[in-house]
Amino acid sequence: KTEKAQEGVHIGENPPVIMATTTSTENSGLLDDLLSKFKEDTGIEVKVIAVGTGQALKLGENGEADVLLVHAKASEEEFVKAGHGLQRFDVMYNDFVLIGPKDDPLKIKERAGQDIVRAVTIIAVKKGKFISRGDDSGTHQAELKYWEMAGIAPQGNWYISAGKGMGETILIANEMLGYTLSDRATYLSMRDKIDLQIVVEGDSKLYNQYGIIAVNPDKNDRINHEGAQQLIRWILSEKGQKLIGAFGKDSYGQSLFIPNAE
Amino acid sequence: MEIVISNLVKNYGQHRVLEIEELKIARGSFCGIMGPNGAGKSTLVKILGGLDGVTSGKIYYDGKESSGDVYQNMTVVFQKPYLLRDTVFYNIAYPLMLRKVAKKEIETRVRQLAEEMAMEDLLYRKAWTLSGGEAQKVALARALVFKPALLLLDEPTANIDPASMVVMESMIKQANAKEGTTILLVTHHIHQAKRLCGDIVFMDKGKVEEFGEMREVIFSPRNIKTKWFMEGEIII
Amino acid sequence: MEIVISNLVKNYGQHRVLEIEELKIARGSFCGIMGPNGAGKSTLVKILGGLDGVTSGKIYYDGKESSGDVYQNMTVVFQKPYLLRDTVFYNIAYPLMLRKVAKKEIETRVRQLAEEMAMEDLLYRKAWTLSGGEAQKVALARALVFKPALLLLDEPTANIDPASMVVMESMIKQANAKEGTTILLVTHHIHQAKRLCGDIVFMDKGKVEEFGEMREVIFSPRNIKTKWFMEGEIII
Amino acid sequence: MREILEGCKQAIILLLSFDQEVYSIIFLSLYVSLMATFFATLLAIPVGILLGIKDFQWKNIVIRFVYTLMSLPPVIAGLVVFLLISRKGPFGFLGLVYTPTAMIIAQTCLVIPIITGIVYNGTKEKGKTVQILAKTLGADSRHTLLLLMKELRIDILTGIVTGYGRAVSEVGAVMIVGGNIKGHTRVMTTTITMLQSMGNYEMAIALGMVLLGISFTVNTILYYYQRGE
Amino acid sequence: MREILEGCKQAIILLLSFDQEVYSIIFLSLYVSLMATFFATLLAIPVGILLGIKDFQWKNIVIRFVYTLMSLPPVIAGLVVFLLISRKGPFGFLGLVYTPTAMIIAQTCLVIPIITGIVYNGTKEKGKTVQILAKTLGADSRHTLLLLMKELRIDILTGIVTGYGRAVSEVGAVMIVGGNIKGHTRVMTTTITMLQSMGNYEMAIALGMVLLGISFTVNTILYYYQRGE
Ligand SMILES: Nc1ncnc2c1ncn2[C@@H]1O[C@H](COP(=O)(O)OP(=O)(O)OP(=O)(O)O)[C@@H](O)[C@H]1O
Ligand SMILES: Nc1ncnc2c1ncn2[C@@H]1O[C@H](COP(=O)(O)OP(=O)(O)OP(=O)(O)O)[C@@H](O)[C@H]1O
Ligand SMILES: [Mg+2]
Ligand SMILES: [Mg+2]
Repeated sequence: KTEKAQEGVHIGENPPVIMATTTSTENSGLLDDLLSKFKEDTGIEVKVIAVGTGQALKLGENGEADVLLVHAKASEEEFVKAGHGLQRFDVMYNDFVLIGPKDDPLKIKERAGQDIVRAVTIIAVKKGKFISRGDDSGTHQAELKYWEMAGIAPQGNWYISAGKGMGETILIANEMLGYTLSDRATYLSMRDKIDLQIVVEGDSKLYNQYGIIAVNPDKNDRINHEGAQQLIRWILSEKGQKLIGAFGKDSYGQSLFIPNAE
Repeated sequence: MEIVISNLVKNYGQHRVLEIEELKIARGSFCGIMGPNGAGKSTLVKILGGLDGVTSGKIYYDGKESSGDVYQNMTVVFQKPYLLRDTVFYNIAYPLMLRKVAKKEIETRVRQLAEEMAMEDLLYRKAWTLSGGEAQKVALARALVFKPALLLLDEPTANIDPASMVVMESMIKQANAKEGTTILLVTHHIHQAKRLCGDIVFMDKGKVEEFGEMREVIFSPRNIKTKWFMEGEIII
Repeated sequence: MEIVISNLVKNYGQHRVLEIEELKIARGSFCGIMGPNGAGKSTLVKILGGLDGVTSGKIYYDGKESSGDVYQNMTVVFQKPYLLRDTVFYNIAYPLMLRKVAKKEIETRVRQLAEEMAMEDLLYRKAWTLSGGEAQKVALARALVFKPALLLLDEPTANIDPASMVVMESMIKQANAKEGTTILLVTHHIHQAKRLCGDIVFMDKGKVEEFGEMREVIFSPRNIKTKWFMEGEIII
Repeated sequence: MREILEGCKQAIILLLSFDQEVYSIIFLSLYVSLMATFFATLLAIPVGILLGIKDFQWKNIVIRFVYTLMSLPPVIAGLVVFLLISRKGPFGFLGLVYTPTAMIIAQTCLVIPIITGIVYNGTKEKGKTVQILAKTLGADSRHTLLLLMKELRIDILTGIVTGYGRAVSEVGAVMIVGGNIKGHTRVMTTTITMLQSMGNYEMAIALGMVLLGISFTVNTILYYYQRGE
Repeated sequence: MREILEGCKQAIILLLSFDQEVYSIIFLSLYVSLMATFFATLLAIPVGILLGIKDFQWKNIVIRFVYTLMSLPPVIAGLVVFLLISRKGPFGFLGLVYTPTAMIIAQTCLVIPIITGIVYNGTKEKGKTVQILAKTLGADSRHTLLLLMKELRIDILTGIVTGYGRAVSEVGAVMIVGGNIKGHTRVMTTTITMLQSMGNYEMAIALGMVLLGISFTVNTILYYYQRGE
């Protein structure tokens, strides 16, 4: 402990925690709100590195980050199973929405209703433009799951693999007047700047679960395990959960994330 | 080409380097320009060649003010020759190429000139490998090859060996005698001036101190400065 | 400084420009180097100054092969002078600054030299605004100011007016007579050679054709090439 | 550390695999950057030379402007081009967005000031001398320009190489206007960025090595051309 | 189109708002890029000059290598530095990752070849002449180097300005090693990229304008310094 204090940078202060998360989480503004309150409560600063899900997991695997907040449940569980992380906790969820042009040329809204699998089937059959994240992110993994459920291997000129973050993918869809799968938070934060509307929402398959994982402290001696644990406890606490639920009500009139820690 | 200079002034910043009220150089004449270092000889040549602007004053070529046509018909050989980054042949052929002379004829004329100037063996050398004197020869050849109406020469033989000097002087003289080229020659070499020039302009500190027939300016100058200068020259 | 050249060969690519079996220049002598353009004079000077490598052969300075010490004690004035992008004063003072001479003394010595060479008014001019002859004067002053043991001069007065030439020649002569500086002077000017040199090396096509006492080489050369060259010179 | 070494190994495997996708990415990178450099050169050489030899009012400001644009962030170049050619933009009707053409346009904008600046620098030094010489030998303005281009060829070459290097290594502009769309607008740098964001460091480094290998080849060829002098 | 004009307006509002966050981003940008340029210069000037005047075996290869690295993609520079200083990497014990120091290191690596290349180019042309002159006047190697630096000051300046321009406008390297952490490692280009990805074009362009405005100021100062000649 004294050794750490002697490093000089954070004397008399708690060392900062490095959190790796996805760009969609950061872009929504939730973390700014949440983590400044966490700092008030504990004096611990959280440094947020917003990267792709793949890189976030890699940063955890290599012990570069102390804690991960991501939304790719399958990969996360694998991550814990491989011993890279200690335990995975559900934090909150939001949901994915299928968005598309305002005039909905494929009439998906009428024809598919809430059914996301039916919606993607229609897109594939009609060869409507679909923009895929294509970057192995949580959203991309979810999208691939829907194609699989529909028994379709998406391929061809209509299926556009962008290899980009959420915001940019929405921008491409907006520009090409195509359909894409987005998390609700990112869509809402960009709603005013684009001509896209929600065409499918509310399907239970569209739930997007976020999990938080402390990185295995055995990886190296620079990992701030204590801070990570404190952060996890705080976020899962009643206070943290309430703050999550309240976020976005003022700007969007609805919660962007629904807390669901056990 | 006849040149008339009227009320020419040239300043570099605060520094006045030329101030010539009037000077008239007759068509077809061979006029030497002499004077101490820093007198403004090179500056005058540059201005006459249209390569530097004047602060005030006018210059008339055959009665007309300077224009593109006039510059097409004259050339300058600088004190420090600048050769194009190519072969010697290309350097000499370049003015002819500009004038759309046929390839065959260019070949002939360049070769002939090189022979007359005893520099055939240099023709396919790269220009930047030449010695100081060789470079001066090439620069002169490049100026002579297209037979301009006015030739402005700034110390063209300063680094030339005596044997080559004889050749070069005879080439310059020929251009004046045969083609009627008007020639202005800046030189520090009084014997050269005596051999070549019909008239002499003597300059000092930017001003024309004396202008007249060669024998008069050199042997019986009216101006005391000119006298001192020429006496020094003769001793040397 | 005594110089001994032994079996010197210099090629540029295929082109052999120097081939000197033996040449010995005595300490304190004043030796002229003459010869037609492209003879290899400048190349020889550059090699002696350690500014270009040899293809083969050896050079001994006071019996030793070239080393840093030797180069500290000699200097070269080039055919095309290169001045530092600063004032004339800085250019002349620079070798003294290198030798850690006190500021006061530098000031005095530079001013004195400038006066002797009649160029006080140039001292605070920027080097790149000088005329051709002025630049040559500065380059010579810069070489003389620190009194080196060996002075290699490559056509140092080619663009100099006659009055200044008298001054410069006397400065060079003085360095040889008073300080015992060994001097090699490349020149195309036979009268200058006559006035200054004790010995003459006559070169042609990279070879030393004749080497001996000045009067002998100029007036009664053994070699026919030398004879032709010198006769041309004398006429000019 | 391991990733770096592994990346080098992967680079070789990648090239030897003759994977069609990899080769089409490499090819598109070269195509886009070479075209952009080509178009930029057409404009930048005459402009750079004229800036170097002509005097005019506001010249100082124009030059400082060019120098400033030499450090234009690619993201901004990309964004501005994007806004102009996007569906709602003034040139939206051309349907250029997310095409290789758009990438060429954006990189051209980025490269023009770089080549212009370097050519101007070279011209400033000896351009006046060459121009004067051309005049004394009777060249008209067209021939003067040609002669200047010939005499300044080393500077022009440096400008082109630097401009190409900038184009081929930048990612901000092509990412925005091209969109990194698989099989259409995916080039080496956007792929590297994507791989990096996916945590696939080895492949990112491998592609980076390939990119540098290509630059090295280009430089070697130019080097032998230059040595002919 | 509207966004571009709006961006210009926002740029002014932004600057006049005296928003502390904006100013700290601007300040960090300048600090990181200036420090990187400074350290790179310390190494690049002597190396560039030595490459220009010395002959040695493998020189050609070294030079082509430097030229190649001039077009090193920032992402690759960032990634390699990241892997070296990451906790797991060989220099992990220094705890540099996601700090401004890391950003300075990455940009330094990026800028070194650029300044070296430009200085080398200038030296190649007249360096030999100056070196020879220095030798004939009795300068030792230290003084020769100083004289070369003095005579080549315009080329050196060009190199520094170009290097700084490259550093301040790149995003790939600082993004990876800095992480764009709010209040810590957020610089202008990473902010611009983030804003752009969120579709906030006006603010992205506004920040871009500020960046260019700063470059213009730097160029103007250097211009007046240079004109003193
Ligand atoms: N750019 C400049 N700024 C200031 N003074 C200059 C500039 N260029 C030339 N001068 C000065 O103008 C004067 C005339 O120069 P010029 O080159 O015409 O002399 P010159 O008669 O040709 O001398 P030389 O016989 O040495 O060649 C000189 O004193 C020179 O220093
Ligand atoms: N880099 C080079 N490549 C090929 N030949 C060269 C090179 N440099 C010089 N030469 C040739 O070497 C020969 C000697 O040149 P040098 O400059 O020594 O002559 P010089 O005697 O000084 O002549 P000048 O009286 O004209 O100054 C010349 O023929 C010249 O063309
Ligand atoms: Mg002159
Ligand atoms: Mg010579």
